[in-house]
Amino acid sequence: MLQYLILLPLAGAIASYFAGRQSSSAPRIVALAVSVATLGIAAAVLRAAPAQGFMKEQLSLSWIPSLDIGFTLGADALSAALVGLTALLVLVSVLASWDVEHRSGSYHAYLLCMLAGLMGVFTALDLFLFFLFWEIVLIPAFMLVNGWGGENRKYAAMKLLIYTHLGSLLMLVGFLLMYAQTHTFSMLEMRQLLGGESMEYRTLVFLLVFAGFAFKIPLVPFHSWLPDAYSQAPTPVTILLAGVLSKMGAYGLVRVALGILPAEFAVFAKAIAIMALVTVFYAAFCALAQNEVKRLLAFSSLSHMGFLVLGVASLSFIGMKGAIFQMVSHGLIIALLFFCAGMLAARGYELRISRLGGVLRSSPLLGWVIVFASMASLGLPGLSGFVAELSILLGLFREYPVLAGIAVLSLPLTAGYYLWFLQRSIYGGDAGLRRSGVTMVEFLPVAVLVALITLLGVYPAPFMELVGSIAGQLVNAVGGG
Amino acid sequence: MIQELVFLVISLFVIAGAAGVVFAQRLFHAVLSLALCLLSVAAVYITLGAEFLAVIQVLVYAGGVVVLFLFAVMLTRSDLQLRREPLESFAPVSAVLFGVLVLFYIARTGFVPQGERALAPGDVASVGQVIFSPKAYALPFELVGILLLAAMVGAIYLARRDERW
Amino acid sequence: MVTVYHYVFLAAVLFIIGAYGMLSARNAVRVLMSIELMLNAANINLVAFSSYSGTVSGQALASFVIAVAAAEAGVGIAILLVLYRRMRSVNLREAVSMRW
Amino acid sequence: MSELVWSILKALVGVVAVILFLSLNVLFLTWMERKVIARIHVRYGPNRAGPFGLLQPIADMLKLLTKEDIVPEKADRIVFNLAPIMAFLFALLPAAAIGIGSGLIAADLPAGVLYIAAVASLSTIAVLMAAWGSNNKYSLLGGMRTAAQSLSYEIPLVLSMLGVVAIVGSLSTQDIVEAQSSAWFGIIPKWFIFYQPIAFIVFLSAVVAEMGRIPFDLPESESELVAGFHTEYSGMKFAMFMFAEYIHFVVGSALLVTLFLGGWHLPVVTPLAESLGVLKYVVQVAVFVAKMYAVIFLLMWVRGTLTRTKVNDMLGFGWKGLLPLALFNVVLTGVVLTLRGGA
Amino acid sequence: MLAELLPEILLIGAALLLVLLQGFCGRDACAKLSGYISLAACGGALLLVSLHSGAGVERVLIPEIIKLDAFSLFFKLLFLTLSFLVILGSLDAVKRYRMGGEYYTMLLFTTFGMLIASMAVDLAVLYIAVELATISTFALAAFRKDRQGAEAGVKYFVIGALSSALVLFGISLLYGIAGSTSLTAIAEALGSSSGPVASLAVVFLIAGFGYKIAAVPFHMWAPDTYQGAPSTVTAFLAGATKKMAFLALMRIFIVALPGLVESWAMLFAVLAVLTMTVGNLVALVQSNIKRMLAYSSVAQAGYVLVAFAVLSSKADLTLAAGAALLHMFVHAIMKGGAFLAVAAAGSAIAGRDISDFAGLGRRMPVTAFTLSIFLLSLAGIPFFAGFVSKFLILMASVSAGGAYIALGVLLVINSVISLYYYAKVIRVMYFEGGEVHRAEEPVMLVAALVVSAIIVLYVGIFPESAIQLAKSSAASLFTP
Repeated sequence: MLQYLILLPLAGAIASYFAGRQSSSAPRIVALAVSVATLGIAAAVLRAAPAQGFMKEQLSLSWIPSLDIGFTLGADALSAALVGLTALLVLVSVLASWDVEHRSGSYHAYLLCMLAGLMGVFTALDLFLFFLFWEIVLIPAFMLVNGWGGENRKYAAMKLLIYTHLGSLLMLVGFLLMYAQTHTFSMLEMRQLLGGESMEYRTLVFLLVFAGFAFKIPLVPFHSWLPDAYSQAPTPVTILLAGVLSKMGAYGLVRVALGILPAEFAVFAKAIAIMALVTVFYAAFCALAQNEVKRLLAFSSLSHMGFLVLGVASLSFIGMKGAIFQMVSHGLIIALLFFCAGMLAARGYELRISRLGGVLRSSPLLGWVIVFASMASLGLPGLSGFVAELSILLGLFREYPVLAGIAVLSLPLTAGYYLWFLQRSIYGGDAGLRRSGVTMVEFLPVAVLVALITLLGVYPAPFMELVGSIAGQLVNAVGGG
Repeated sequence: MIQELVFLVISLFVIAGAAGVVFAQRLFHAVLSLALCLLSVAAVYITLGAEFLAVIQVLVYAGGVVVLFLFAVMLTRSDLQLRREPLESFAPVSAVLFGVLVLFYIARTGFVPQGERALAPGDVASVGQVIFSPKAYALPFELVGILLLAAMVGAIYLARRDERW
Repeated sequence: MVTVYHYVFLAAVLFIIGAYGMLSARNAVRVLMSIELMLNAANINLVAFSSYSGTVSGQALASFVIAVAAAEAGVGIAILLVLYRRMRSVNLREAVSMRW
Repeated sequence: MSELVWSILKALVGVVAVILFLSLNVLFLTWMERKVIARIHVRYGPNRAGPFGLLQPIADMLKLLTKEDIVPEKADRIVFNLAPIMAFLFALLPAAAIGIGSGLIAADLPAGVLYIAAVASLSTIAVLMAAWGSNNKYSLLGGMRTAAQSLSYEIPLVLSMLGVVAIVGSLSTQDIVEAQSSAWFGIIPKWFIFYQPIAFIVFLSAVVAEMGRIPFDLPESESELVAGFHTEYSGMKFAMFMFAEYIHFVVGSALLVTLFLGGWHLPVVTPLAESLGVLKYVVQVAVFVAKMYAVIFLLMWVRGTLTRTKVNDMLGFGWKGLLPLALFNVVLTGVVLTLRGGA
Repeated sequence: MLAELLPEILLIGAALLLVLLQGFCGRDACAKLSGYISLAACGGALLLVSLHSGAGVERVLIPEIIKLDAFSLFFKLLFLTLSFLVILGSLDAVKRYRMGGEYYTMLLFTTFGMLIASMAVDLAVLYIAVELATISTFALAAFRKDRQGAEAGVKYFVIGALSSALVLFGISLLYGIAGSTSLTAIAEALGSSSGPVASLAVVFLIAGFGYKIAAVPFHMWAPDTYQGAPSTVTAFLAGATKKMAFLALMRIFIVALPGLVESWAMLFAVLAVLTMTVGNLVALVQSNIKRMLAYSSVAQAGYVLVAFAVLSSKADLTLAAGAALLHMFVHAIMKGGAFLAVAAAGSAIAGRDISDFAGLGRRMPVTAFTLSIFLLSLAGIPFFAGFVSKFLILMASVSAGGAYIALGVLLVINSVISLYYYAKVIRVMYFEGGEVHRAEEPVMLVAALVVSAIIVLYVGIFPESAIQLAKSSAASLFTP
């Protein structure tokens, strides 16, 4: 079943490219159909995800036997959750790009390629395969930003490409060092083999692998590609960049850095936590200073990703659960926010905060959605963001009370910049635009996202249960609680 | 004693010729100097008992290559341009430095074949045996033939003026 | 007694002179000639070793080298003529129509 | 030590003998050529100095030696002055490896034939030196033509020798001549002209071209190029060029005799002379010289009869005619020798 | 023995036929006919070789002179594939620039020389075969007889001749030590001792072949030559001729000089670092696409040198050598393909600046698409062949441990740098340039491009057989 998550979008991509040569509207139909179908498969994967246990092989094909590389896929709760999120957000993204006319065939083809790559990353059981999919996501992202982005797209796309490519290749070196000692690329076997003291270059391996993920998440010293890329990318792509691509980093951090190299992770946990904390604050301060909606959202996303990493680095059961929860929750919220930004732009608003204003008056529904999303993002109780951040802070308190104390201080900061943003843009003066409603194509994803955010916020237990066991396993491997 | 003297004289000719190639003001003189050098190298071969090679050297180099160079000088009117401008790069200097190093190296190290000459002088037949024996150099010999053909085809194509077509 | 060292030394000197000429000359013809010097230096080595070790293959190789050198000179001069026709000079320092 | 002195002495004697032999022949040749050509033209030729004008060469020499030696102002003096000496020297060199009798040879080199071809090719350099050094366009053009011509014909020349060499299995001229000593039925000589007729024709044509004689005398075609590469030369230097040219003539003919006409061997005569002791050498030399002059006469006859070719004809004949022919001959010889089980 | 040499005989037969042919027909007709003949010969030889290849092939054809083993078959496959592609592409280019039929003759001679070189186990044969191939390419570089071509030819020639002199001097020193030019004899004579003369020979050989592979201190000629030569020829130079120098290096150093591995691997490591870094950095600022590709070629040679450097480690030597082999093969196809794509673009675009390629994606979709594939493959993006081979090199260097890891990391960083300039071209082709009209794409060139692209994709997606082949070919080098 998992292979269809990859093959279907790929086939869709080709179909969409050729459909684009017939008419500019055909590709989006193809893309929609494919992403809906993928969402269906993803839902099935989610349902079938074992509540217990680490990954198991579900598909195993011999591929490059001479290097012990197999085409092995598998999904546990963590993967399944991210697969579901990805499928959903790609669908949202397809809907968000409903009005793309310019070379829409290529556009949707790239979008679907990206979907295939993402699915591969989240289900790969072979490190080599993982890396391949990880890399392959990059090219469509580069193309999308380059071809359909904002004014400064060339620079942003190149920066995105180069930075993340650097990260992933460093990660590859780390993988190869691990391979040199285990002679396998299988995550499951590696997990068994790499324990204990026998490992050489342990610090180097960990740092290399970590660098790869840190570039992708990104954490602060590695983040400089992010604001350009997020703000210059076309909004549907930004939804994916912020909602899913950043989760690749987080997923890798959990799955590989922690899952395969737990001892090394434990050594560096505190340093990572500090880095994450720096990210949280740095991004929050930057967000305060932004005058552009998408840049503000970019930094906000960065800040929340910092929170996520804090949860992982806490190495506590509750913190880990929170982090996994945050992956999904942040994905949903940030997608909603960027979707709203896209809607604003579609209505002719200038996305400069100082020029914005009175959204509530001109398009009230949109305004309220923005208010809702911002509230979710700043952690309003009852919405999913709150649950995630609360768990993370709780976990962090257990391990690093001081850091947790500092982290708490970021909450008012976050609230601050969101409220200030709302005050300046949503309320306030009239931008002078005519009133406009919300189309069906826009309403559907918004409704779904809002519903999910609320549902997870009000009733997080099933999800927490789903990821509970895997969080427990991860944490137990380090000896944390 | 005589041997040493002969070697010394011939060597001097070789080196003088070579120096002429590099340093002569007029290019035509440099080519003549090259001829001197190459003929002296042929003499070196004779002192080594490689008469066949000496003859080949004269035949091909002095008779062919040098004439080719003379032609080149005439056809490109190169002699009108004098050289000996100041050196503008370190490359030649480093070449010489490297060379001195190599000389130093050679001066203080041993090679496997030592002592007196081992080969019978003027052994044309044995060279022929090696060149034409299928177990030895018959293949490279034929390759050389093909190489000459390839060079000829290429050179003729390049030197031909297309207007004639 | 003249030993093999003498010859190797002579060859080395010849090679160095050739290398110097090759790197310092401006006129392409002179460069070509310097290369001939270097090839001859290698040949002296080959013949000397052949003579002193009693194996003939060195002489055979040397004779091949002579042929190769002639072929090389032929092609080289043909290229020079093409260059001269296009550039009216064979000064290598002027052959700079391509730069980055 | 004494051995060394002895060998040096031997070499000296050889050199002197070669020079002497060549000079005498050259002097005679200049006279003979004028005489023969004149007779072909139905003229008298030189007939004032000495009987039949035999002293004419001496007179000519004296005239040239006493003439003013002019060096053009813009000439490359070193090259200009060196050229005739080189021409003379390079012309002498091949003669060293040609024997006019068994053992009557300056240097019996193991690679003799190849040596001759090699040093003969050197004279091109002297020609180009003269051409360039004169700084005169006629000289230059003439020189270039000479060089082109001798380069073109050198290849068929060497290739045509290969057939003979392959049969004999040696590069030494002495061996080659000895290989032609026997005869069928004691009368018909086993000369290589009969074994290698194609090679003989190729060699003959090529050697004429190498000498730069009619019909291949383009390098100094008076009507176009004044006098070719030695236009600017006068007096002593001019004499040296002329001298060199005639030496080529002698050496070329001698080589032809050596390779194809049995050298100093003549059926009936030479076997008889074997018993004559030292006198046999006289017979050998006489036979050799006689054959040589027969060839020389033939070439003079050709000169008197034929006209000059065009440049492209000359080159075309060399590359498209002689070269394939020579190659074919080499292959043929190889095949035949292999079929007969080696030489 | 003749049966094994059938591909060579086929090639040289065709070459001789072409030489004769030049005399009998008019220029353009002759060129066309020559093209088809040489294509057929090359294709036939390729077929023969691919039928031959397989594990465990090893035949000594002439003892100590030539040997047909998996290693040589691998290179034969490489050379013939590339020759085939280049000849196929040249059918258009020769017509366009009205070059003579001698073009194909020279190509066949070169290929023939390279095939012999791949089998040589004797320095004399190796030297002459290499020279045969190189001398023919000298003429090819200047084949259009224009100003740039002549400059390219002269520079290529001067450096080529210099390198041959250096190599020969090195060979003469080795001969002095061993009294023989056979590689195994040299290995025996040297043993494990590393006499100073042998090290001197190593220096000469590395410098000599360093020029041929355009490793960094010896690379100045490459950009000029690659830029000035006709693009199809450049494809051949960068794709095939350069690999021949690598082949010679591998044969000589692994078979004849294993005792000196410490010293030469060290030199290779230094060269690798310089070559990668300088090549990539200079490529960044190029505006001419051929020059950019030339510097990229320099950089790629650096990657192969990394694998060479690893040969001194205790790690898996067959992996390192196999990685080098595979990268050479892959690089041949993708770089050859890239230059062929430039040649194809030349039918519609006058300039060769990267900015001239704006809008090529719509103007010549197939050319642009295949060029993008080659560029991405050169950059080492997964699912393209370039990634697989680079990955193997990286794997070899990383698993060797110690300082080799640093080499690997440097390779990675260089790879990232290179992505920038490759991506730039793709961007220009697809996202720049205003409205352009569809231009006709030269058929034969496109055919060559598509074939190359398919190879690149196939090796990229299903690398197993290629890796196996490379490793087993490399293994045959280490078995005496």
